[in-house]
Parts: sequence; C-alpha cells; structure tokens
Amino acid sequence: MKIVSIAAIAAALLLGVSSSAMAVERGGTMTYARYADSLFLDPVLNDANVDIWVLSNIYDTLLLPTDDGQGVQPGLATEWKTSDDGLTVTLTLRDGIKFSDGSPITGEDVKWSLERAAKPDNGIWQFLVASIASVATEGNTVTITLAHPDPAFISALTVFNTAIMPKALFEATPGATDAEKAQAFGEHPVGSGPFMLASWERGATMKLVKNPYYWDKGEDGQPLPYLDGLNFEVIPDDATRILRLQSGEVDGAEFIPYARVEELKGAENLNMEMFPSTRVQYISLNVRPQIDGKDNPLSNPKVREALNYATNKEAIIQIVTHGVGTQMTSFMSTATPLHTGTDPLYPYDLDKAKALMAEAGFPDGFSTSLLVLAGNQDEVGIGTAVQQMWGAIGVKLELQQVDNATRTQQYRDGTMQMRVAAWTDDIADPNEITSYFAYSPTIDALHSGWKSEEADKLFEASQSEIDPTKRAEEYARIQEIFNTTGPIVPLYETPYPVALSKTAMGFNQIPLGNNIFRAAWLDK
Amino acid sequence: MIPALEVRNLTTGFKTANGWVTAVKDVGFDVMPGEVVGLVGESGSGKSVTLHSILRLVHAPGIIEGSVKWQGRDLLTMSERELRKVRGGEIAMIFQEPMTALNPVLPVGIQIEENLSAHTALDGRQRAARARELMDLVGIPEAARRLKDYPHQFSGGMRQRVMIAIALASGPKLLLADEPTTALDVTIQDQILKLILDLRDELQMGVVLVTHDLGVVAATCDRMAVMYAGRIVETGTVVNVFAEPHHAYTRGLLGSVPRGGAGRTMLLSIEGTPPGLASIPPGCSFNPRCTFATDICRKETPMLAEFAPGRLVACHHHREVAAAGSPVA
Amino acid sequence: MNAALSQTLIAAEEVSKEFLIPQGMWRRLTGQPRLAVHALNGVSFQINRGETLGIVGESGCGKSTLARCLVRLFDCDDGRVRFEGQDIADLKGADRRAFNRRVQMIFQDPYSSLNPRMRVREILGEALSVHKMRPRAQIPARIAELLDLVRLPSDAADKFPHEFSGGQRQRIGIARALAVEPDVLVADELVSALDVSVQAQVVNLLLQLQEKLHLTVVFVAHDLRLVRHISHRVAVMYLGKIVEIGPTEGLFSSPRHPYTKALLDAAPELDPTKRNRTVAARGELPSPINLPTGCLFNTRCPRAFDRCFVERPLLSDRTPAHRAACHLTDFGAPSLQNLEAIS
Amino acid sequence: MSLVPYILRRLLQLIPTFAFIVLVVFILVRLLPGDPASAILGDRALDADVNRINAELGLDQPLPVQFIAFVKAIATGNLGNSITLKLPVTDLIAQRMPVTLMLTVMAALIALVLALPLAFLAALQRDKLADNAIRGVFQVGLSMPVFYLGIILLTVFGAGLGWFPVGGYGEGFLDHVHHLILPALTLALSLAAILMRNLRAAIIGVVGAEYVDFARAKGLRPRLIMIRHVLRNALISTVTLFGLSIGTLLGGAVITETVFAIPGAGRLMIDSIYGRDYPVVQGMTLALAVCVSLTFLLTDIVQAYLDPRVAR
Amino acid sequence: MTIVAANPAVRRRARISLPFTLVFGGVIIGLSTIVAFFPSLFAPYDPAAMDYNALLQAPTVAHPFGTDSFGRDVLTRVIHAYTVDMQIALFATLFPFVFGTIVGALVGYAGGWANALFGRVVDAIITFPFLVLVIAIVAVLGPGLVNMYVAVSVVGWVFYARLVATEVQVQKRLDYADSGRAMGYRPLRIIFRHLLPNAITPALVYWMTDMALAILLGSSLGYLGLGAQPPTAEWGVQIADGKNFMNTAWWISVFPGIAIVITGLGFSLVGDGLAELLRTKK
Repeated sequence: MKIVSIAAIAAALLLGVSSSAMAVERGGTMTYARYADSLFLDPVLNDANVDIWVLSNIYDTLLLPTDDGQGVQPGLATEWKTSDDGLTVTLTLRDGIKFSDGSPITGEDVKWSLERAAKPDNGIWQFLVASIASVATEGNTVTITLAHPDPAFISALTVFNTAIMPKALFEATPGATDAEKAQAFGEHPVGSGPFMLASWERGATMKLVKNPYYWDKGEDGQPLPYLDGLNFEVIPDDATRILRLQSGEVDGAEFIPYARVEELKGAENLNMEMFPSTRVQYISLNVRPQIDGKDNPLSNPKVREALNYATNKEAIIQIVTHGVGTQMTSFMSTATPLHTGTDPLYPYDLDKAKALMAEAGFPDGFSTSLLVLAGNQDEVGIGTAVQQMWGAIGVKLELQQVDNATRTQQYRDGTMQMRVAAWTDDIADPNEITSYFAYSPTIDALHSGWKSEEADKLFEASQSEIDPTKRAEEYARIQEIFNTTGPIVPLYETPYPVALSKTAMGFNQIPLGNNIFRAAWLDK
Repeated sequence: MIPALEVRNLTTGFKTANGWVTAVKDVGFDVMPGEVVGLVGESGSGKSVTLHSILRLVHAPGIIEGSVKWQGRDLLTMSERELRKVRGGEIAMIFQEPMTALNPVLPVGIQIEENLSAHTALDGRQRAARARELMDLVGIPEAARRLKDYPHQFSGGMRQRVMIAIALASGPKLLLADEPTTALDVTIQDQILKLILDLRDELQMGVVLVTHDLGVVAATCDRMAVMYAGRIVETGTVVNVFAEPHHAYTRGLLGSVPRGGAGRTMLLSIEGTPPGLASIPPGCSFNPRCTFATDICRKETPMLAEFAPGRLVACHHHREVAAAGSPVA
Repeated sequence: MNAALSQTLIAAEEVSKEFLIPQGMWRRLTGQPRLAVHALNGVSFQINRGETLGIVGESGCGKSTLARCLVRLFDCDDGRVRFEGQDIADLKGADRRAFNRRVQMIFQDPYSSLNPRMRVREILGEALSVHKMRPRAQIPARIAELLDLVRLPSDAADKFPHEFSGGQRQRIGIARALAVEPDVLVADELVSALDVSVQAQVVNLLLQLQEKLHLTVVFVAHDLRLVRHISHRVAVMYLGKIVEIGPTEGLFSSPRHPYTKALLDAAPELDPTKRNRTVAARGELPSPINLPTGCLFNTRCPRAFDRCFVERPLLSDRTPAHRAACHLTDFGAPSLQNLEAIS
Repeated sequence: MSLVPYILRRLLQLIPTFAFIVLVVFILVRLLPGDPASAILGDRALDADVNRINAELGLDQPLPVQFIAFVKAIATGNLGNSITLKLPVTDLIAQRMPVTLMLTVMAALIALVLALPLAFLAALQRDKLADNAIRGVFQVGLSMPVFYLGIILLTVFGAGLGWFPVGGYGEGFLDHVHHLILPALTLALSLAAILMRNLRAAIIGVVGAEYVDFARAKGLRPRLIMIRHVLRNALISTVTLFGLSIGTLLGGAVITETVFAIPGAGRLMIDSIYGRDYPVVQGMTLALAVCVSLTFLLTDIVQAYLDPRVAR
Repeated sequence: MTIVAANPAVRRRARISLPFTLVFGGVIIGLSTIVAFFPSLFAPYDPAAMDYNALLQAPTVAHPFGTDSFGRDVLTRVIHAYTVDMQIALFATLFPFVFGTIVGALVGYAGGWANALFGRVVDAIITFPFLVLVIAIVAVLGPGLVNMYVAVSVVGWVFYARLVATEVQVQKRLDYADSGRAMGYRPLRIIFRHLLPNAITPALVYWMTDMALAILLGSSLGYLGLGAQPPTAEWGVQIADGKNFMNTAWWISVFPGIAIVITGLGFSLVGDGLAELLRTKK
C-alpha cells in the first residue's frame, strides 16, 4: 500500500509541475466515463450508438453539425452548394488538410470514402446516403451527383458514415474483403478528427491523443483540440460512474440517472449539464388485428386513444425523470428539424379514457403485456407506473423484463404486445425518425403493423422535395396523422444528462448524441 | 521405598449441559519405581480420567482437585512451563487407540523427534539417530525406512509400538498406559504387554496400566486398584485381590469372565448397568447392583479403608463378600 | 434332541470371497493387475440343528465375512452355502425371504446396528409386518412379548436406541432377530463391545434363549474364553481359512494347530500366579492381498519346516470330529501339547 | 505415494467434464431467443441486415454443422472471433481472465487472512463473548447481498473516505491491487464467513482429538501443538471447502465486476450472453471451467500434501 | 433376574433443551412466515398504490420507512416482500432438496458405476459458473420467479445429492443397514426408511443455509431484473430501486437490506441449531 501511495504522490507532483507550467493554456488530459465501450471504430460498418457518438472525435466529415444540432457548418469542406434541380452537390475542400498520420487528404480519399458509404449493403447506415449516384473530384472541388433530389443530403454529409478515410492506408490493411479490412483498420484507425487512437483495452479504457494535424482553431485562436489526451473509461454501473466522478477520478460522466440530476446540480465541484437532445421516450404498441392467433385489442384506435388518455405523463415525468423530462408535442423531438406542435399530446383524462374503453367494447378492460429492458431503471419505472395507471381503466398489464436481444427478436417478429422504447436521431433531419415511425415499408411502422397510406405517400414525396416550405407542410401532415392514430403512447422527451467536473470545459453533446471534445479542455 | 507417584484425593469434575458432574472422586494410590499398577474398571468408571488428571490433560471445562506428587513435587500446582518438562520427559503417556493418538498427517519420525527436541539437547542428526534406535527398541523392523512413514501405513500393533517409542523417547520414569492393548488382537496384545514389561525392566520405570481386562491385570500388574463410578473401591496386590476379593464389584467382575471347563453354564453376572456420572446413587454407588447390599449401603458411602497391610476396600460388608469366596480361586 | 443334533442345518462348502480394491481409470488404463483382499479362501464346515458353533480368530481372519456369507449379506465368489441342503445363492423371491427370516444375524456394534431414528416399537414392528409374522392387530402384544423375552421393560418400546445402554441395545438386537422366529442365529461379536459385567448378562440370556427356543447358533468372536464358554464346537480361522475345528473341550485342551496354541497362550489367564514372559506368537498377520504360499501361518509359526512353505495343508479328515490343517499334526494322533512334551 | 499418476488420472477425468460443458453451452446459447445481429443492431435492425450478418457469421447453417465446426475449432485451439468485439476469443480470454483471476485470488487471500485467525480465536474462546461476536458479525456478512455490500463499501471507503479508487482496474500490478481491494473484500466477506464457520468447527473437533492430548502429554509447547497438530489437521477439511469456494467465486464475480466496473471475465460473460456473442460465451465458459478445474486439482494436491491418507 | 430400569440420566438427555440458535432462528423464521402468509395484516397500505404527491418521502409517522420514488410506502413493500422472498427461499430450494436427496440416496446406495457417473455430472455442474448458467437459463426461459426456480434447481440439486450420497455411503456400511438386508427388507425400504433418515441431516442443515442463499440469489437476480417482476415487492428489487437514491433517500434500500440480513440470519441460525440438535441425538 505504501508503494502505491508514494507512486500516487510522485505522479501528483509531476502533474502539478506540468500543469502549473501551462496554467494559462487550455489543455490537459480529460477522462470521461462512458456507460459502455465502443465496439467497432469503422464509420461505415459500425452498428451502434456506442460507436457513433464518439466516432467524430477520430474521423472528420466534410461538414459538421452546428452546436444546436440543427444546422450545418464547414468541416473538411469550406463551402457547399446544391444545384437548383437538387441533383448535384458541389463542395470545396479546405487547403492543407491532413490525416492524423500526416498524409494529405486528397480528392481521391473523399470520393472513395463517400462511395464506400453509399455502396448498397455496406453497413446499416447506407440509407442515409443512398441517393449518391457518383462522386467526382477535381483539385479542391468535390462534385456529388445524386440519383434523385435529396433534401436531407447536406445534413447527411455531417453524419459519421460520410467520414473521410485514407483510401491508400485502408486498402493496404490486411484482409480479403472490405469487412475484414475494416475490422483490422478499426483496431488502428486513422482519420482526420481532432484525436487519434493511442490504445484501447476493450471494455475498460480507450485512450485518445491529440491529432497534431487537425485543421481547426479555437475561439482563442489556438489550434484545436486543446486536450493533449482524452481517456474514455467504461463504467456500466450508474452509481459507480457517479462515485468516480465525485472522487475526482474522472472528469465527466454520461448518462447520469435522472434520479441523481437534482442531487448533482447541488454538488459544489460539478457542473450538471443537460444537453438538448432528440431523445423521445414512448411505448410502442403492436396494432395488428391478431397476435399469435388471438384478437388484439390494441388494433382498435379507440383503445390506443384510451391508453393515451389514461397515461399521466406529468406523473411519469416526475417519477421516472424526476422532473427532467418534458411532455411530447409530437412523435419527434422538438430538437428535430420540421417538428410541429406546441401542446402536449393526449393530456391526462381518466374519464375520457374510460369512455373510450367502453366505446371500444372493453368496459372491463383486458389483459396485455409490456416488454421492458431488464435492469433498466427508467423502463422498469415507466412500466410500473403505467401498470398502475392503466389499472384504473381495467387494463391488466404484465411486465416482462427481457434482455435486449430477446426484446429485439420479439419486436421484429411482431409477437410482442407493447414495449417501452426510446429514439434518438442520427441525422439533423426528420426523415430518419419518420421513416422508422410512420413509413410502413421501412420496419412496418416500428414493427407495429400500423399503416397509413397517406403518410406513406407524403413521406415518399418529402424524400425528394427540395422546396423547404412544401416539405415542412408534408411533415406537418405526417405528424398530425401519426400523433392522432399512431401505434405509440408518447411519454416524454429528455435532454442528455452529463455531469462534468467544474474544471472540465468546452465539452458538447449535440442533440444527435455525438460527444464533441474538439474544444474541450481542463481548467487547472 | 518412597513412592515415585503419590496421588491423593484426586477429584475431577466436568461441566456438561446438565451441570457439573464428578468423574473422579477422592482417588488416591501410589506407584513405586519400577512397579506396574493396574487401574481396572468398566467404561465410565473414571479410570481414564484419573490418568489424564495426573498430567492435567483434562479439557477446559474440567476442574482437577487434590494432589498428585511426582517425586515430591505437586503436578497439579506447578506452572505450565514446569509441567511441560514433566510431561513426556519424566512421565510419558500412551493411549488406547494409536490410530487416533498419532497425528495422521505427520510422519512418525517427526512425531518421535518432536519429543526429543522438547526434552533433550540433541541436535537434528542425533535426534534422527535416536529415533531410529527407539524404533528398533520397540521392535519395528526396518526402523530407518519406516521413520518416514505415516501412521496409517502401519498395522495396529506396529502403531502401538510407535506410540510406545514416542513415549519412551526421553527416558521417562513413569509410563501412564491408557488401555494400551484394548484395540489389539490377542496375539498382538500379548506382544505389546510383554514389550511394556521388558521396557519396564530395562528402564526401571513405573507403569500405571488402565484396563478393563482382568486377564491383562493378572498377566501384567503387581498391584491393582478397582474403580467403580469414579471411586477406587478396592486395592491390593494382584495376587491378593484375585484370591480374595473384598468388594462385591470386584467379585462380580471376576465372576463375569468365563472360565475354561465350565462351558455353557450361567455366568456370575452383575445385573444392571454402571450408573451414568450424572446419576450416581446415594450411599455406596454400587448398591443397586449389589447382592450384599443392606440399608446402610443405600445411605452411607463407605470409605476406602485398610483392612490388611496394603489391602484397602470401600465396602460396608467386605467380610461377607470375602467369605463368599473368589469366583476364580 | 439327539436326533435333531445330528441333522446338518447349514453347510459351507469351500466358500471363498474376495474384495476387489477400488481401482481408478489410470491403473486400469496402464494395465496394472486388479488387487483383491482374499477374505475367505475355501472354508468348509457343517452346523447341526440346535448346536452352537463358535468361530474364533483375530481381526482380518475372515470370520465376519463368513458370518455375512452365511446370511447371504455377501454372495460367495466360489463354493456355496447350503441351508437344509439348498444352495442359498439359488433362492429367489419368497424362498429368499423365507431364508432371510429363518436365518437371523445379530451384529457386533450395539451403537450402529439399530437405526437411530426408529423407536424400538418401529424396529420390532417392521420385522413383524414385513415378514407378516402376526396380523396387524396383534403386533403390539407381540412386541411386548419380545421385550419381555429379552428382559427389557415394556416402556422400552417407545424409546429410541440412544436411550439405552450398550447391553440393552444388544437385547433389542436379539429381540428383533427373534421377532421373526428364526431357526438360526448368527451372532457376530455379539458382546465384544460391552463391559465385562454386561457381557455376562447377554451371554446368559443367549444361553437361556437357545435352550428355550431350540435355536442353532453360530457364535463369531475373537474372545477365546467366551467362545469356549458358549460353543459346542469351535472353528479357528486364520487368513480366511479354518485351521482347526473340533469339539470345544478337545480343541481347547489339546490344540492341534500351532496357531490355536498361540491364541491360547496369548490370551491372559485370570490367574496372576501363572505368568509367562515368552511371547506366544511373533510377527503379525501377513497381508490378505498377497497370501503366503504354502501354509498361511508359515510366516509366524515357530515350528514351520520346508513342506510348510510349499504345500498348503488341508483340514485332515482322519479324525472327523477334530481336524486341523497342519503338516505337523495332520496324521491325527498327537495334539501340540503332547508334541511339545515329546520334543 | 507419488502424486503424478493421481494428477494424471484427475486430468483424464476432466475430458468428459469439458465435453459435457462444451455441449451444454453450445446448446444453451443457441436456445437463447434472438440472435447476435438483432442484439447488436437493436431497434433499427432491418431484416435484410440481420439476415446478412447472420449469414456472414455462419449462423444460417444447421446446428450440427455449426457444432462440428465449433469442435474442430476447439481442437485446433481456435475459439473463433467475438461477434460484437470483433477480436479473437483467445485474445479476450487472455485479456479478461487474468483480471478475474487476480480478483479471485485476492478475495481468497483476504478471506483467509480474515478467517484463519478469527476462526482460531473463536474456537479457542468457544461460546464466549469473542466467539459469539465473531460469529455474529460474519453471519451478518454472509446474509448480505454482494451488490448491496459492494455499494456500501464503495460509498464508505471509496467515495466517502477516499482510501480506495471507486472501481476500475488501474494500470500496473500495484495499481491493480489497489483497485481490487474493495471488490475483493466484497467477494471475500461471504467466503470468509463460510471458511470461518468451517474452520472453527474443525479446530474445535481437532482440539478434542486424542493426538492433541498425546502431543500435550509429550510436553510440547502450546504454540507448536497449535500450529503443527491442530491447525494442519483442521485445515484439511477447510482446504476442500476453500477450493470449491474459489470455483464459485470465479463464476460468481459477475456482480462484483459490474458494481466495481472491473473489466473481468465475469462481466464479459454476461455482456456476451446479452449480446448473443456465441463464440465468447462458449470460449469463456470453457476457460472458466478450465480455471475452476485447475483450482479443484490444485486443491486436491494441497489436500494430498496436507493429508497423506488421500493420495492413492 | 431383575428388570433393568432405563437409566435416569439417559432419560433426561432425551428431553434435552433446544439449542439457543435454533430457538432464536426459529422465532425469526416463524415470525417471517406469519408475515409472509398474512402481509395485509401488518402492512398499512396497498403495496402497489402510488402517491404522486408523496414521492421519496423520508420516514415519518405516516410512512415509518418512508416512501419510494413511486410514492409507495416502503414499510408496506418490505412486509409484502416477505411473501415473495419466503416463497423464493422455499421454492428455489424445495425441488433441489427433494430431488437431490432422492438421487443422492439412490446413488449412494448403488455405488459403483452409478456413483462414478454421478461424480462426472457433479464435476461438470460445479465446474460451470453458477450465476452465468442461471442467467443464461433465465434468458432462455424468460424472467420471472418460476423460471428462476427452474434455473436454480437445474444446478442446485447436485449439492444435496452429493451430501446425501456421501452420507448414505457412510451409513450403508453401518450394521443397521446390513441388519435390514439380513432381515430380507427390500432395497427401497432400506434406502428410504432406514438410511435416508440418518443420512439426511447434512442435507437438512444445508437446506437452511441454502434458503438464506436463495434469498440472496433471488435478490441478486431481482437486482438484475431477472427475478420478481414489478409491481411485486421483493427485497432485491427494492434495493435495486433504491440504488440511485443511496445518498438522497437511503430508506428505500436500507430497510429491505435489513430484512434480507435478518431473514438470512434466521435461516442460518436454524441451520446451526438443527445441526446441533441432530448431532446430540446420536
């Protein structure tokens, strides 16, 4: 024990010396506690939020999302322009940009990267850039030809899967197929983001260091990133994550349980940040006429309405989010572009709910079940609360705690009755959420069996509608249809609760969830 | 001759779930140098506890009173440190079941040598040599090799020899033997008893031999004390006691042993069972089983008294008993 | 009575029994020979109706194994046991149960031979009901009778074994055996765990019961004095063989096998004036796994000569009543006592 | 007396055990509802993507074919690649197993350090105040759920007093030790309680044994008697229990590793079950089984060393 | 010949006083059982009733143990959890106890190859990481108490079987077993009427410990969401519920924690006491 403490003191002394030497500068090594580790650091072939949300620190895109997540700002490209017919996008590359290994970023890299992202069957995100027909480069100019007008395309160029990768390096990576190469490359990724991967111990720590070739400068005119290093520590247990933040072992921690938000707001050495998000929480319903050969009461729109009115959202917001959440005004979050609506959906009205149940032919209610993710306090809390609330209109709700894979299986098979679910946008455009929620060809409207031909048609039209006003109208109508007859019980939207030590500055999490460390620094 | 060991008024009690019980009451006897004294009795008569009490080996909730003088020093009052010198050094003890009395996980060589290192100044080499000698002395073949063996690798008889070798390691002047042959077969018992007698002669040590077998007493002991329910009820030379038992219990014991030539007849048995320690009857503790018992026996505890030189008995009616004759004479 | 005595009830014919030593896969795979303890090596004798046969020997001589073979707790590997002429190994079903009823065993250890979780009433009642000795209603009365027979108080029925002393437990064991009204009692070390004074009580009881119920008794013990006291005939066993068998008094007064002689000499006499400092038998029992060739006693016999190391002596049948398996004495004439006098 | 054939025999016996485990795990993981693809893709999974991934992983093959491939792979020492982490399973084992082993060993050591002296004290002070106090405290420790105990220790000694880091594994051996003390203590308490009970009873039994009387009758010093005669014999039964418990600890470190954010094998196992990462579940189970079996074997050898009667 | 009266000392031993541990543990378990059967008699509120206006209230007279994040009365839920946790203690161990005992008795009596085979099965099962197996089985069968019982039973029975088999092997070498065979009793009678009652003590004692362990396991699984499902009150679930409130609302997790410790203590004490009681009988 003695040796350990001496080592600790020595380390502290060293740090003390170095930090005092550059006290006025922005820098340091930040340690950030994540709830889960990344799986696969390939921008195109990854599958999950744990990758998406940190990828932009390693890989850079042509354009960047603005801090509010709704707009677009220059990235590797300084200018961009869409042709009037919406079929050509022209971008100008920044001068002197380099990958983190020092090699220059060429037009060939851009072309190759975008075409790789757009290649059918290459990863699950291909749909975001499916409209790309071809990419041509000449000098600093990149010309992208689209197969059809795509109003979301500019936004897509800020999304992780359009990150620019070094073609030569990638192709030199051992592996027979693109997937195999990607696997090997993902272990030692090279991009042009503000950081580069130094070491990665799976499930424990991922260490990033400053990319010396990063192009951007900060508000103080100094080159970005400020941080010399960025360490991600994986701490799945909520309480432990917070304890480590409180003990100063980490500088920031994501996914603070809502229950702890109020408490941490009061903590002297912490900043409890609530970053605006596109996250919506809802209960998704299976509305097929029959499930497993049995009649399904949820197929009756009146029953769905009744459930909606019987749900005291304000109470759930208190119980589950401890006041952090807000009621939903549409199925998509208020931070999603083209969101409409100002009033909370389905205000709590028990009498109306009872009347609707009677009208629907279920005056005595019925039995049904709700899938919640095992061990997830929020989902279990929601389930417990609605179980109690719906009991008042005679709905006997059985909660089934299952793991993610089981839940997904039942979801995809259409054998579940209800489930608690949440959604976060990956792109600053309403098309993604709408495609999954309301457009039946994608996944059968959240695998619910719900279908509105009007909504389907509107969505298809909106996908190539380049007139912003018209597109907004189309989305307004889709939201109206879905919000009144859709297969969900909307609950609440919540910001991202992130706790940071008072010395951790400049960190941003945009509404799409991306963790932006490029301007972060430690105030020593 | 001065007795080497003088036991006087030895009383040992134990705390049990049902309160205090006295296992040994007012026991007294002497052992002369080189003499073999037999302590005879049935299970629960206190003979074993007596032996353990002499070396204060009784376990924690037990209390020992009286005096045990060993060459003039009282073992019951001396310090633990002094007592340790006596134990194993001057007075050695062997047990009934060598399988349980030898540590099963130590080679016998170590078990001999640890006695030597406790009581002699021998160095490691000398101890090893002495251990070999001792194994030879007690008649274990291939002594040198077998020092490395563990107790379970020996036969019952050989184990008992090992235990004797351990006990004799430091040249004790008194050997306390607690039923040393009960677990053995008769031919092996014969060997062991004769070994003990030979060693007695050779080392001039006194022996206290606890046994329930009157045959063993007859074959081995010079004097004997008969115990019943924690007390000594009769003492004397073996020849005298066998020839003329003065206590009904002694007489009954002798009669219970089948003799040759009287095949398939009823034995002279003692009815009933020996009393438990917690329920010793008032008066003479033998009275419920005694055919000589009268009222006085049920009221008054007879004192152990000398009725002839060297002959003591605790019986109100010892004359009548003697007159009834010895069943083995 | 005399007619009954002459009638053979049980006969052992060359009974052999060995116990394989458990052997792991490793030994088996490496092809090492299977080791076995040779507990019985060809034992033959007959027991007549109403007689008491004493079987005596030291531990490891196979006497307990023999007792268990007699009641078919073990099946013998070789040879056979006949009960009323019938090979007991062939008995099945009802016949086997009838045999089990008629030949009863009483065990050595009073502390382990009674099920500690059963009351005496249940122990006796089970024997009565399984063998349907009495109609259900009569069982309590029969239990009382049995307890009286072995001189236990009637309130004993409602107690557990641990509430009794050793001697009383052996009486319960006897009562259980008698409950099924057997013809034969095989008593294995019946009293050796008991105190001397209590031994005498139980021995007396056994003698009385045998008389009263006309029982045939096999009395297995290591205590020569007891065996001598109880038995009509005695068999002496050594290393799984009978080395000498004969009428009690003849065998004890003039033993014909050196082992019998050694046993007698080693057993201390109750006479302190007759002391003897020479050891009766040197050495120890050889391992029953690797039996000596020739006479089994040759490793310890003071008189062993060449022939004893090559040829195993058979029980001589020249004097059918008293036979010994010894090369010295198998011509029948002199007993060892006399032989010693001669030499 | 040589232990070698004994050990070889024990190793031989492990083969059917492992075969059984491999088969059970293989079947069990495939009985789990859902598949790796839907576990990874989650809510946004499209059927086409799921089918494509499953085909890439060979999961569209019939089960017997998959099983033969799996057995073949094991035979060549190749346990496959993790589906979610895209790393060779052998690498993962090499990475995670040492962590769990270290945690377990530390827990075992702490349990011993706690249990040995206290069992001694309790046995010698039998039924007195010290004995009852020790037994009472351990009893409470034994009745406390691991996750609860872990959280309390973390809150008090980690965050509260700041003596120990709050979770994680650290870097370098000493740092590992420092990080693992609290989790090891959490794991150790119930083991210590079990060991203490067992050893106390064993010591009480041994103190009453005749060979201890005999040792006293030899005039040996009490300390020598206690160590050489009492403790050694008392430890024999405790060693078996200790070995078995280490096996349980190895498999039961899951919750501790989660609470303390330790990147160990237990947590990986659970993550892999949830992630339907078949190769990892199979490989890790096998690795854990090997470790547990070796622990048992080691226990037996120690036991044979302590008790010469055991080796056959 | 006189009739020998039973020894009075012996008779007194028959009425030996019950061990203190057994009495104390018995009182705890007895009271727990009563509460488990009639929770409504003791609980002031409905265990599922939520009061949105009284979330996270510290202990008061109205709510002696405070309220949880749903505004439910913690005392009520601790009391109602007795029903569930006592049920877990019983049902998670009953099948292993019964089945394991039967298998152990048969295997122990048969010996030979049955024993060797059994040895391998035991090896395999104890080599398997227990919790992992349970979690996997629950994942296959779905969460909930019944499936948890199944998962625990699949593994749990071997411990009983091993204990009983070992003890039966000891017992069958004793003379009373032979005496039964010599009496001509059938093997099943000897196994179950004679050997088992004498061989079952260690299993019985272990059963008590196992019940305590089952509650711990049940609450661990509840904590992971695999045990009792909402709104059922169960101590492990309650502790999990209170995990986020350790600093701000300690009462949510502390009181169920105390309940677990006390109940576990009760079972362990009964186990100790039973061991003592059954030992003296020999």
